[in-house]
Amino acid sequence: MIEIKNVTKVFKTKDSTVEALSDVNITIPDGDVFGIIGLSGAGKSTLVRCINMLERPTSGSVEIDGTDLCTLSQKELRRIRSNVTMIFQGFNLLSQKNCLKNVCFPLELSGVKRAAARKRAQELLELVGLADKAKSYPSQLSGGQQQRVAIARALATDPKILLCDEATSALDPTTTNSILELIADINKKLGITVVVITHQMNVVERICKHVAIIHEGRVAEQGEVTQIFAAPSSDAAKQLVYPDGISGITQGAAENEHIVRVVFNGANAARIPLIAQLAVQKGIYANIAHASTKSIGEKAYGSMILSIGGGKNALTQTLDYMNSIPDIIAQEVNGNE
Amino acid sequence: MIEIKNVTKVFKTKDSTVEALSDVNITIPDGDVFGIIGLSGAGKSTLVRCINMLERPTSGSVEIDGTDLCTLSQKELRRIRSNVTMIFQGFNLLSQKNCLKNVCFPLELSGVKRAAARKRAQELLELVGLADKAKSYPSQLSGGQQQRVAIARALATDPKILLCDEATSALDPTTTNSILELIADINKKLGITVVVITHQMNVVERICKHVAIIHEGRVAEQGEVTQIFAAPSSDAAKQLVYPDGISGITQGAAENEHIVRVVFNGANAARIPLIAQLAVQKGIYANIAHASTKSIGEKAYGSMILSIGGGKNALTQTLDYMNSIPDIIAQEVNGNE
Amino acid sequence: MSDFFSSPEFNEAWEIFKTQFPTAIWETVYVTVISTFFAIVIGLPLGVLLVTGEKGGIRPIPSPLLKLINWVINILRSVPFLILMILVIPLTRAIIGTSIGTTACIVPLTIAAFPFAARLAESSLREVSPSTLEMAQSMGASPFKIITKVLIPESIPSLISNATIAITTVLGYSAMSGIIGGGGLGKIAINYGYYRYKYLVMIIAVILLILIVQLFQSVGTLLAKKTDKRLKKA
Amino acid sequence: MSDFFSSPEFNEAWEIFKTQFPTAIWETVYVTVISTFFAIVIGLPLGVLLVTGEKGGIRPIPSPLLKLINWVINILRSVPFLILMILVIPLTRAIIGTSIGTTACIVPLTIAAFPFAARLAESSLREVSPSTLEMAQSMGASPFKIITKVLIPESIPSLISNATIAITTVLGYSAMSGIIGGGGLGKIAINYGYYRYKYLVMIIAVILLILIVQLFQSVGTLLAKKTDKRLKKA
Amino acid sequence: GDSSSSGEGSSKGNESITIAIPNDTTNEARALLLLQDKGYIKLKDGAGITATSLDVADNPHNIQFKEVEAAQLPNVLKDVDYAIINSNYAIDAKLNPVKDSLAIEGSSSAYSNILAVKDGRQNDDIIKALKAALESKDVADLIKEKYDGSVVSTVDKPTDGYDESIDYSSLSGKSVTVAASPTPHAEILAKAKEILAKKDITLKITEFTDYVQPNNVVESGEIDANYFQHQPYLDDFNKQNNTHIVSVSSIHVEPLGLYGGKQKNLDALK
Ligand SMILES: Nc1ncnc2c1ncn2[C@@H]1O[C@H](COP(=O)(O)OP(=O)(O)OP(=O)(O)O)[C@@H](O)[C@H]1O
Ligand SMILES: Nc1ncnc2c1ncn2[C@@H]1O[C@H](COP(=O)(O)OP(=O)(O)OP(=O)(O)O)[C@@H](O)[C@H]1O
Ligand SMILES: [Mg+2]
Ligand SMILES: [Mg+2]
Repeated sequence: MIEIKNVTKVFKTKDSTVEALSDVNITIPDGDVFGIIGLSGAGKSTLVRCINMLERPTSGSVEIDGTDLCTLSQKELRRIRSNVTMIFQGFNLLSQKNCLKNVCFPLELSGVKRAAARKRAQELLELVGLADKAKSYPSQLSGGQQQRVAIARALATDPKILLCDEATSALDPTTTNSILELIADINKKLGITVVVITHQMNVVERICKHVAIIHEGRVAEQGEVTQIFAAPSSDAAKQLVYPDGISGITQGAAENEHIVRVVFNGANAARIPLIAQLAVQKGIYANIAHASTKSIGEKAYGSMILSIGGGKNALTQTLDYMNSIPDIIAQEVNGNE
Repeated sequence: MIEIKNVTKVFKTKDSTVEALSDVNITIPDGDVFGIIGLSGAGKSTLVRCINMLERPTSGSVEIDGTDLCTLSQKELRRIRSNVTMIFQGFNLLSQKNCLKNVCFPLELSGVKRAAARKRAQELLELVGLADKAKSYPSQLSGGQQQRVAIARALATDPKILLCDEATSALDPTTTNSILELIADINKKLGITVVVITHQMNVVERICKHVAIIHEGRVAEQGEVTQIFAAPSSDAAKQLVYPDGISGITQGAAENEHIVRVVFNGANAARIPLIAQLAVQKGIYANIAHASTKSIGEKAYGSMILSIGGGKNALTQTLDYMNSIPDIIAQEVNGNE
Repeated sequence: MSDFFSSPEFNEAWEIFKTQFPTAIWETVYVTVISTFFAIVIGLPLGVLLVTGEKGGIRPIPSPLLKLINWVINILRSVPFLILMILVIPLTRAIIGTSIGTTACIVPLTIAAFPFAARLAESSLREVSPSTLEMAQSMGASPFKIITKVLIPESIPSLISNATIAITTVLGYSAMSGIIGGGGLGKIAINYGYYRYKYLVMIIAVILLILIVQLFQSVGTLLAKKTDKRLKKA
Repeated sequence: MSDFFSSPEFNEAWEIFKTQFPTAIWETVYVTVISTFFAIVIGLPLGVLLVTGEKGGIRPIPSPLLKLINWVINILRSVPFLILMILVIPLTRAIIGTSIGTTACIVPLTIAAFPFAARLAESSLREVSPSTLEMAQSMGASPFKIITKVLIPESIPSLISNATIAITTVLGYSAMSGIIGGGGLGKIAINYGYYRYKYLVMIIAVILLILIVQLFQSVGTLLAKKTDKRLKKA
Repeated sequence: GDSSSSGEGSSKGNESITIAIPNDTTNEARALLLLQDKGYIKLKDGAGITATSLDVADNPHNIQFKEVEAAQLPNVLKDVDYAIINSNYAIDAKLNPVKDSLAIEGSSSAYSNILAVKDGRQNDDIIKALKAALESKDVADLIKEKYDGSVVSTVDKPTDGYDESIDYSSLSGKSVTVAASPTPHAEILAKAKEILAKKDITLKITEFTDYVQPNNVVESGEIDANYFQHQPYLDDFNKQNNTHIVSVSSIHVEPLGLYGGKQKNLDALK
């Protein structure tokens, strides 16, 4: 369990002080996949860097399994760190080592024999689709390839905690998906705790159980992903979930129109024509104002914003109908949000 | 106009040769916003780096307004380059200069007076939301902030051609949107040509007019964004547009079920409950298998994949109905895609 | 102790200290600083040429010219300083008007130090990331602008710490100035310590040299750190 | 010309060349290489300490200790080589068994060169990006592992080119070895060439020195380039 | 460095004896000549004041010569059987040339250190004034007191410091520059400086730690005179370098002595 308690981090520069984190409290249970989202410069990287003490909090404490990291000696800290790996926003590959050796690096640190390390590294490179680049140096790789080497490296030692700082930012959707599957897989099989910073909301929807929204160094909101994505209450969360703003939709809304957010959280709804049934069975015409959904197998993921005519009555019927299906959450969105 | 003709680029390393580009032909008209997408390692960066000769093609030619860049002297090349700016995948900020000076850099190069350069740089920093970071050094910025400085720098000199290599990869959706708006704005006002490499399909949908899909160093497909996104014909394009694969949807499809892709390209459809009307008016139950749409003002953008029961007849009706609305394109998706 | 302070050794050292050291300190600092200055003025551009001029560099120069520069640097680095000092006498005479004395040392010191400075500069400049240079190239910056606005500014911390190494080395060489009738602390240390076994005088001279080096080094290290903006400072 | 080749100067030079140069070349190379080797063996760890030991470094050491190292380096860098040669005579005697001769030069040369090597190493090591070091730290690497697996490997090209600078400088110093009865090309150039006006001998010795420096430099530059994996090679 | 002798050097049965000798032209030759005088070696015919260890023709004691810088000889004495050391260095190193040396050069004036000028300037008034000052009794006394036998004045009839044949008033305010070795030459000149100062003549002393440049700068006219060498060295220099420097006066001699290092007496050379 990772407990971040009252953490504040202040950067002092010559002519200014930046409070990158103010009084942050977050608890991440073991085996969780925890998302951290927020605007650029919100303090996400700083927060995650506090988890492995790359950044020492100005005040507050960070505890892993009850041990306060701030109080540890360098040696004890190293022991803990060897179980916490990080995928850096800037990759941070060793420029003078080829891909294989980059992936071998943490293995060698943890005392794995050379031959075994190479074997494992080669496997990992295959997993991230770079088997043929084993002998290439970072300068000879594309941006996404470098990122995948960094991912392979972070996974090499089967860490207990994996910190991902924009681990898939340089990857195309297909590769992103395969990497996310890989991470989800490891999370399930080995029960490792994963902390994910990302700007891609679909990454959060896809693999995170919990999410915290950081805004100007503070936690604006945290909780289960489905809940927060279905009903973001803070302005910060709304901004992230609806970057185009929901006001456009609500403003044009007629008197008796209501806006409803429907969240599919792996609902077995992939084969049910919800909107069509709503229209035919209840006579309610739902217009899709915004949608980001996908079906994986029989399950549906993502969310939609519907605008529904027909006043209060239609609204209630819609909400009842939607909420009756398991793993679907439907809620009205306040007009002046 | 940028004409890339039969460009091939081979990287030779000690123990392998990588053909990063093979016989690429692309024409980018003046004032266009041209997207380049493809899997990680496909050759996108290499291609864009050929446009400003950071990478010399092994064979083939790159022409800007009829001038073959490969044949130019260093001096002539410099003259052209001063009108072509690039936002690098790795930002490439000057580590010893603060943000303001980083943005001033290209201005000073093009001979703008110090005071004027500073003024312009400060304006640009404000545009990208970093007015308060003018005096900070790159090492004191978050990843996204660094990227925004790089963007401001690229826009500083009002270039004729702007090359963006994953220019918004490190940005949250809100910031991404404001940057995209900025770029779209400049494109419209000043008529500059923009070439955009991105992994975010919604970026392509949002600002690109044309798109080329690069796959293993070759152009798999190119054309108008709406066309290609509506009906990707190459495997590479399909993979990008439907990263989760469309097979999941089509496989489970019943005998008389058809899969239809609907693309909204700024259609005035934001307030029309299409699916509901289809159900009520035509008795066709469309199930949304995949959706990524948004309404901006009255206009709808994005695409949906619908599965429609009721056999051939229902399919034809659906296509007719959808295609009758301007700026909506609907097409059947082949089952074994 | 009181014995020591009234001993003839002490009196003699004190006498030398009073009469010779003020000039010697001044001569040492002045010769070292000026020679290093000229060495950098000549060596830095050469270092730049070595880096930018090579195949695939920012501004490739003809390979024979590059080879020539390399050879000249190597040749000057190979000639023992003593011999160099003598060989450049005609040049010294032409520039300074005389071949003897403290000021005359500036010429051989500069000639001995600039190839060294060039190599140090080369080593610093090579550390600038190729992608940063690429960025500047992509903006149509001329080689000159790339050098003055990117290559040198980006390697300033490393250049400063290498300049510190250079000035200390020049200081060491300047001790040999006695050969052509020059002065300075090094000469005093050698003349009294080496030739006359007056170790007290030598030790004082050496201590002063140490203080000067310490000063140069502290200023250099401080400047190098101050100018380095790459480091995260919490 | 045929005149020249049968002139007594030429005969004499040829005689010296035949009898003395083979040994002298060998002595020069051997003293230079061994001294540089020891200088690096001592200097590199010190350079590492200077970088890793400072406040905020990978493994901070007590500030007085760091200051002490800095002082020792500065002190040794301040003492003119001529004087250093004499001061270390007791040490030389203890290590080599004698204070005179070619082998005996290794001690003062090493002592003069290791502080120089330390500064050069420091300058190279500082160029390793802090975020790379952070990465290693985040993986729980011990300071020792960071040094051996990251800090040094990542700066290998720069270390090699600085080692080349060091070996050339040592070669220059070794010319003074004649003072304590050492041999080598430098001694021949100075003692036979300069002090006995046999300029032909001096020129031959200097040319051989140039060739040796050229060799060291070429090998160094080549190695530095070969080992540098940061450069994009098309 | 370890120039072993030629000649009988092949007799390996003999324990070799190491002798450190100065490595500069004249002192090396003087050392070898001293050994020849004592009958320990024989030099090749014609090897004179420029002899080096390579010129040893006959070496019955299988002597290994270690050529070391003259000033360093006292320091390396412990490492060799014997060393041949200039008296001025010996005395500075707390060796007494009279008591401690096992053999010493006679105070033969062949190696007397001279005041030298460029040919043609011998009769310049200012040079004459300088010469008179150096040949003064004050200087001779200084040498006697200060160097205690390691440096010996070779001036026959010390003057009062001034030359009656010249008009000192015309020299008033002028200066003369002399290149000198630091010790003892520059120290001796310091006394002359005092003497000349009384006539308002400035003596500028430029110290050189080198044996070639002082002649070069006199030849080039940058400096008026020098005082660091003896006649045989000057003759050789003139011959080798085509220079025209002449002696105007011989001032002092520094005899070379043979000192015991590992050996305490001359038995090893018997
Ligand atoms: N200098 C080089 N030496 C060898 N191979 C190279 C070099 N630069 C690029 N490559 C290879 O060329 C291919 C194309 O690289 P490129 O950077 O163009 O990919 P990309 O499409 O931009 O990928 P990404 O989306 O991951 O940035 C990759 O396989 C890469 O490994
Ligand atoms: N070393 C530093 N010195 C000064 N300010 C800093 C430093 N590091 C970070 N900051 C500031 O702290 C704030 C938070 O930075 P952080 O890197 O945590 O942001 P982030 O949420 O990761 O942003 P992004 O999504 O852009 O990566 C930013 O405003 C940044 O400018
Ligand atoms: Mg960040
Ligand atoms: Mg790329």
